[in-house]
Amino acid sequence: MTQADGTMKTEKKPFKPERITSAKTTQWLSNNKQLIGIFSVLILLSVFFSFSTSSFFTTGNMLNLLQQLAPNLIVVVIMTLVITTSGIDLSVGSILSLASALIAVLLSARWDSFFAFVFVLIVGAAVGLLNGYIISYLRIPPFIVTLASMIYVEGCALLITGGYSISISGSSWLMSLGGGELFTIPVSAIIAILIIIIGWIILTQTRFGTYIIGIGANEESVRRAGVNIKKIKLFTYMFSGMIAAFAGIIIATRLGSGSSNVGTGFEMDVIAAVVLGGTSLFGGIGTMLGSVIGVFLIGIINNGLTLMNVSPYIIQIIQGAVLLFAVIVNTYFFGRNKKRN
Amino acid sequence: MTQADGTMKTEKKPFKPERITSAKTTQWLSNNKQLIGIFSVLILLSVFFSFSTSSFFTTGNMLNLLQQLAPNLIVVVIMTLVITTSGIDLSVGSILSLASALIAVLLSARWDSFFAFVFVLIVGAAVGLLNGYIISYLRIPPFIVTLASMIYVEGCALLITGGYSISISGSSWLMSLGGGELFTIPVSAIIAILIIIIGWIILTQTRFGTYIIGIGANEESVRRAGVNIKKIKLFTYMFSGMIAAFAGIIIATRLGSGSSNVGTGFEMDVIAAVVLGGTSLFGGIGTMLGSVIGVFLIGIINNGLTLMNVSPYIIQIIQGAVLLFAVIVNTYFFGRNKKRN
Amino acid sequence: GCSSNSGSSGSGSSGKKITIGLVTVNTEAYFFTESIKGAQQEAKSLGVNLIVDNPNNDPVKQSNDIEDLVNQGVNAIIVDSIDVKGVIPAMEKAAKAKIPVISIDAIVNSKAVSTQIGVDNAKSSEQLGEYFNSYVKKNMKEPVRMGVVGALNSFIQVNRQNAFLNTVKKTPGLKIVNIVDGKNVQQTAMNAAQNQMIGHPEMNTAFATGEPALIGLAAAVKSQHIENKIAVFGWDLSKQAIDGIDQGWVKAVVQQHPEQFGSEGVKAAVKLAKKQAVPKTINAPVTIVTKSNVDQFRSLFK
Amino acid sequence: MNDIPRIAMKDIKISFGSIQSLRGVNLELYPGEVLGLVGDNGAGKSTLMKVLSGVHVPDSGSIVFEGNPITIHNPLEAKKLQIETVFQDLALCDTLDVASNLFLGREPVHFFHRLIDKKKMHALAKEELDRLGVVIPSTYSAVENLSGGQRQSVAIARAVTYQPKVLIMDEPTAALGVKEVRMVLNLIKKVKETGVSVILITHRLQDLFEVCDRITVLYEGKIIDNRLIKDFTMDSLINSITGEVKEAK
Amino acid sequence: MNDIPRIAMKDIKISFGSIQSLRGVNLELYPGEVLGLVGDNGAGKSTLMKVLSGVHVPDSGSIVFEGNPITIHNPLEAKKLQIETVFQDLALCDTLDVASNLFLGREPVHFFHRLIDKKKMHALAKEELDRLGVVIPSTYSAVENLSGGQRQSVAIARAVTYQPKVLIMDEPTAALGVKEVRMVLNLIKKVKETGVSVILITHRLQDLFEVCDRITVLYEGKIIDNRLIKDFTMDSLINSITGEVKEAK
Ligand SMILES: Nc1ncnc2c1ncn2[C@@H]1O[C@H](COP(=O)(O)OP(=O)(O)OP(=O)(O)O)[C@@H](O)[C@H]1O
Ligand SMILES: Nc1ncnc2c1ncn2[C@@H]1O[C@H](COP(=O)(O)OP(=O)(O)OP(=O)(O)O)[C@@H](O)[C@H]1O
Ligand SMILES: [Mg+2]
Ligand SMILES: [Mg+2]
Repeated sequence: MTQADGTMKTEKKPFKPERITSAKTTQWLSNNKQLIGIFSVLILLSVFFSFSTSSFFTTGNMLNLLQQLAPNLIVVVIMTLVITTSGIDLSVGSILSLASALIAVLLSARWDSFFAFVFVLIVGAAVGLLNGYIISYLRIPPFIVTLASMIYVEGCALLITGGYSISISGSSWLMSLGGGELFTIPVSAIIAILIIIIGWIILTQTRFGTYIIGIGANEESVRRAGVNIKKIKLFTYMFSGMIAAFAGIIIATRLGSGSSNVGTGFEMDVIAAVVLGGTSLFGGIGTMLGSVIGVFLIGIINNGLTLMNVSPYIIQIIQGAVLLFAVIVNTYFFGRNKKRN
Repeated sequence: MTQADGTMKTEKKPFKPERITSAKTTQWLSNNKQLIGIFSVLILLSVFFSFSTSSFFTTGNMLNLLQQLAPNLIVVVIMTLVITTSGIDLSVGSILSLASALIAVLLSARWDSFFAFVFVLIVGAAVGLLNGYIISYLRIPPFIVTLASMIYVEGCALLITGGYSISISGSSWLMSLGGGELFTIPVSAIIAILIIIIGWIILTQTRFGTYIIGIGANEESVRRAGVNIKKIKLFTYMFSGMIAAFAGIIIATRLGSGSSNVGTGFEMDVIAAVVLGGTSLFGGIGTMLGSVIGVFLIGIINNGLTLMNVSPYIIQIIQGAVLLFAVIVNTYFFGRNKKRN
Repeated sequence: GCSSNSGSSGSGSSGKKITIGLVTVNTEAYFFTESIKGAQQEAKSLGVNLIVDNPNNDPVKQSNDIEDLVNQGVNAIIVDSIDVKGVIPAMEKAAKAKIPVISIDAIVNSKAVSTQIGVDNAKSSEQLGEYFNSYVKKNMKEPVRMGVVGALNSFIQVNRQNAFLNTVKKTPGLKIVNIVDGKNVQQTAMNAAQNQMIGHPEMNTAFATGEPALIGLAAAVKSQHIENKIAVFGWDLSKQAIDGIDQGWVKAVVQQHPEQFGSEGVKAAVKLAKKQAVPKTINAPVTIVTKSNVDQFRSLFK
Repeated sequence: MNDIPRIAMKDIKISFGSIQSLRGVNLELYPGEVLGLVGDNGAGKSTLMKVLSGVHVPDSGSIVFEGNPITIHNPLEAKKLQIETVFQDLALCDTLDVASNLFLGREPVHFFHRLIDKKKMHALAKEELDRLGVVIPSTYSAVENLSGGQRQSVAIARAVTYQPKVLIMDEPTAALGVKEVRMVLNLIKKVKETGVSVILITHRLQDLFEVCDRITVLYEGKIIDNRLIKDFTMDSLINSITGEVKEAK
Repeated sequence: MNDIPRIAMKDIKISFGSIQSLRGVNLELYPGEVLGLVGDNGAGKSTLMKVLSGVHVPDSGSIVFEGNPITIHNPLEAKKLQIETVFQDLALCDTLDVASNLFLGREPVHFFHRLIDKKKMHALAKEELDRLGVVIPSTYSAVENLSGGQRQSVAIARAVTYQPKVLIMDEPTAALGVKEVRMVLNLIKKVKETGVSVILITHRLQDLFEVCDRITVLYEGKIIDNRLIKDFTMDSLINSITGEVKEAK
């Protein structure tokens, strides 16, 4: 117990310098192994489909795919944030349905496009806010809270449509959200890309994102660091509701109709994409890029198999098998933590 | 650094003995606060429905409820185990569909009831085994694995039924699984109760159950204790598949028909019951009794509201709201960890 | 705009075998399965390619499937719409690419549709309603208490439900005890129907809007042992429904001829692809199946 | 000791279910003082400190901060009072990198205060860790991959760099090597000189004699001894901790 | 020291991503010997012990156990060789109760070996903990509610009751009170007498001089010193650990 007062330590150990240098790139690579894995699988599948069917790798089909996947791409961004906090939002599908129904009803009632648009977003945000409040302030598990929301929101959509689909007419700027194009690129796809970039920035470059990851890793630690974790969770779920409503508007304007069941199963598609992309359902690890690739992977499997004219009776079997194959390749060949057995 | 060699310690501190005594009952109560909460909610709702509608609290309705919920009660037992390991099994609904379709097809093909029964269970177990293998040996997240299984198993069900619903006839013992009664009590309910008891014993009284909880709490710790965690997970998912198939047979024999979509949404019902009951989706905490109460809670909400003649257009809204109310009462008023703010 | 090239190149290749796309609703219900079968048989006999897509009840996926077919450059597309309004933009894309669209079953009001082949669900349901009214007049003295098992997530079935209910209103003293949502799943429909029967022991008639609802309703009737006090009406035959007709408690079932949708659809599609004229609407008949004519359907459900 | 205490906790009680962890604790801490808090395992030391840092809200009792009665409802309020804590369980976020953990809750920002200035953050983190003499493979590694001692060093560095008025260290040296322990002790001496009050919880009794002004002994949720360091010898301290000094007091 | 070593590890190498944690380590352990393993934070001590207890599979290198070359693929195989470990992170299951953690993997059973004999398990657990002098509120409490020292005591009790041939203790006394540390040291002496080989990792150097026969010093993933305890003084040990003794060796 004599020795050294610390400040002179770093100089004293010259003989293994590479252990101390901050290996940023290597770190990134090893953190993102999974990302490389799933990206390789995506490329693999794309190449396979390109060879199997000539119509796959055409500009037309690619743009088409972009437009089809735009709502998923938009919602996957916020879902990635939600899941990174170790939460989940099962209500996005219903909110999407409700939004599509509501915008149709409002436009039929001759509301101004802008007000209708804003109102629907507010309704989505309100549902999300309620979710967030119950989850963060009353501390009830997100799964059960958003499941309950999913049920009652779907009920609301059913109530306002009466089970029918309601057509949307008019060709305002609102309609171009779903169906419009800008230099042949679907407007919805452009919006999706913008939202993805914003989401990526939030997750990786802002305090909000850091706290989201931290909450997923160890909520109590973030709380002890003096962060208002309740507010962060509240906002995350609120945004989730709002963005789901936005996606609902896009789908409604694309279909030219609102109905209470357009969002059925949507939440599962999105959650699957997030998990496939490498974000952990247990929180603390989130990758925006992975989620985006996840959406494309699932989308391409559907699109490619359809273009290949696989019989509808076996298409699901192949979809499931390909998905399984994709994750196995991804995790097994580009796997993490090989030290354990 | 002089003092005491430990063995004489307990005697040396007489002045606060109540801190050392093993407070088993208090411990149980504080561990099961949540259970008491959800049970109170169940009673509350039952009382409410009894007063609102005379047909609710009748033997007929209660037996009816038991029979309706039997498949859920059966599957919730294994789902509780799966979720306690911090896993999830999304494929139970599809396996249930497949089993219902398969038993119908086999019986139509004049297979012996017993062999058909066993064969279907084996198919279910095989799907579960594959899930378990990929999850535990290839270490791929259960969510995505069982999601893929859900898709391809549903595809298989579709393929073998060709989309038709296939009627089951004959009045062998097999048919009594779904529709039979023993002293006015539905056979399926008796089976469910047996399985619940077995499940409870496994979870709380056996090594297997302890390891399941341990895996959920800290998989690595259980592994370091020398337990073959892969085998445990493998078996858990295998049983999950098998039991789902069993529930499928019960549903098919009750409906008198097998079809590829009877299990749609079933997995969510079951998972919701488990979570509602107080089992954590993050694993390590599992309560069989809670899950059973969860099934009844969800079932009673549906049953009671229908008996009360709630319009189908708003029934979902009320269902969602009641569910939300139930968890809020449960967690907030019987909440854990009041020390935190 | 982007897909016009591939579309025209597809229809221009007259030397190649004609390819027709069929986008159905799902492959789980008898109705759609039969229509696919009819289409496949017709395609075989006419020597054309048939691509079948299954959007599995998802209207968004259905639109995507249609767009995918447009991209593939098929010669004609047959659609059984899930959302009769939501499907229009995708159909318009097809029309823009000069691909004829044949709408079967559900009626789509759009210029993009070249030919409509269908059953008017509302009209057929009204027919069943009239049958119900006359049945009640003849056979039932006690006040009519009716339970409905529907599928609110299906537009077509909501349509049938409302048309039926509108028609049976004419029966004096009729009261709807309740409408329950079977969600197009047999097991759900059965539980809902059972709850309904327990809640309303006075219920003496029931209406189911589709195949899963009717099968679930039938199972519920059997498990509650009320075969001798209930009269069941509904849509879409099944083995259970035929058994019920034989036992006398199922009174009438609307049966469509879905295989005709398929075969007529393919016929029209091939003609349109060859630029031949096809009538704007082709009607497919329905049959109200009762004890008197059930024998001719028995062979379908063995 | 100075005039008014920086912190005075009065009759703090807290229980978890059937377990009474604190059974009426009074504790005073003066500016520029290093207080050693010792006691057996399970005596309630960590619980008491969690009350002070806002992690637990006590069942009863009051806290006076620089003469003003206050209540600390959550960790943020404690931070606002400049009470910083090195928790026994470290309270790190495993999947975040070293720099993010170090600056959790007060990340340097740029771009209209919207984005984290990552470059600056990592540079500052490296500087801070170097200054404390902590060797860490990289400020970009996730803390879950660090060794036990490295993790503890990160937690210490975090608390210190906040420039606290009150610094609570709950067994900060448990996993540390010889040199690192030295560094922590020197650090305590240094911050004490700037007027910081320090509460040091440790089972390494010899360290207490080196840095503490006063020692408080907790025993089964009660304070049973509280004297200036000069009134203790190693042996009398051990006797006090093990609860055998009651008569001597 | 006896004839053949109980364990001989040869040229063990392991790296995680870009970090080389062990860069060729040779280690021998004889029956009835207490070996002190020391080194700076992050030197690789825990990693080396994880290799020995089957947690990590090394990238290269070999292990000889009582003369037979073996490979340890997983913790179960290590347990079969009667290698027991107190891990630095304790490896407890937070939501399981104390008794279940203590007997994890070898619960006493009854009823045709199907059910856990809970009564017996809790009684045995109480006995075992009492014997070691550990005070725990109840064997029914979940370990997540225990204090740091109580948790560590449970982990120690677990490893010891297995009657190992090799007992690895990775900083077992880090969170322990004075008395408990004493208890652990006495325990080590006791098991040593029965022929158990012990590897003790600790930063409390004075403890080493009390119980160890030999000390091995790890520095940045390599062994840089390995001598009998009598060849060390406190100062020379510190010099060795901090890597300043290379010339003296
Ligand atoms: N959240 C909790 N729930 C239940 N009991 C708790 C909780 N936190 C602490 N305890 C109990 O309170 C008592 C005091 O714990 P505390 O962690 O304060 O001890 P400590 O003095 O810090 O001990 P150590 O030196 O081992 O860290 C222990 O018996 C512990 O089991
Ligand atoms: N799973 C892992 N992934 C990446 N790096 C790791 C991993 N485990 C250990 N390391 C690194 O290996 C080095 C040695 O770690 P180890 O835990 O063996 O140190 P130690 O000697 O036990 O230190 P301490 O005294 O602080 O416990 C450290 O630099 C650590 O960051
Ligand atoms: Mg403590
Ligand atoms: Mg270590």
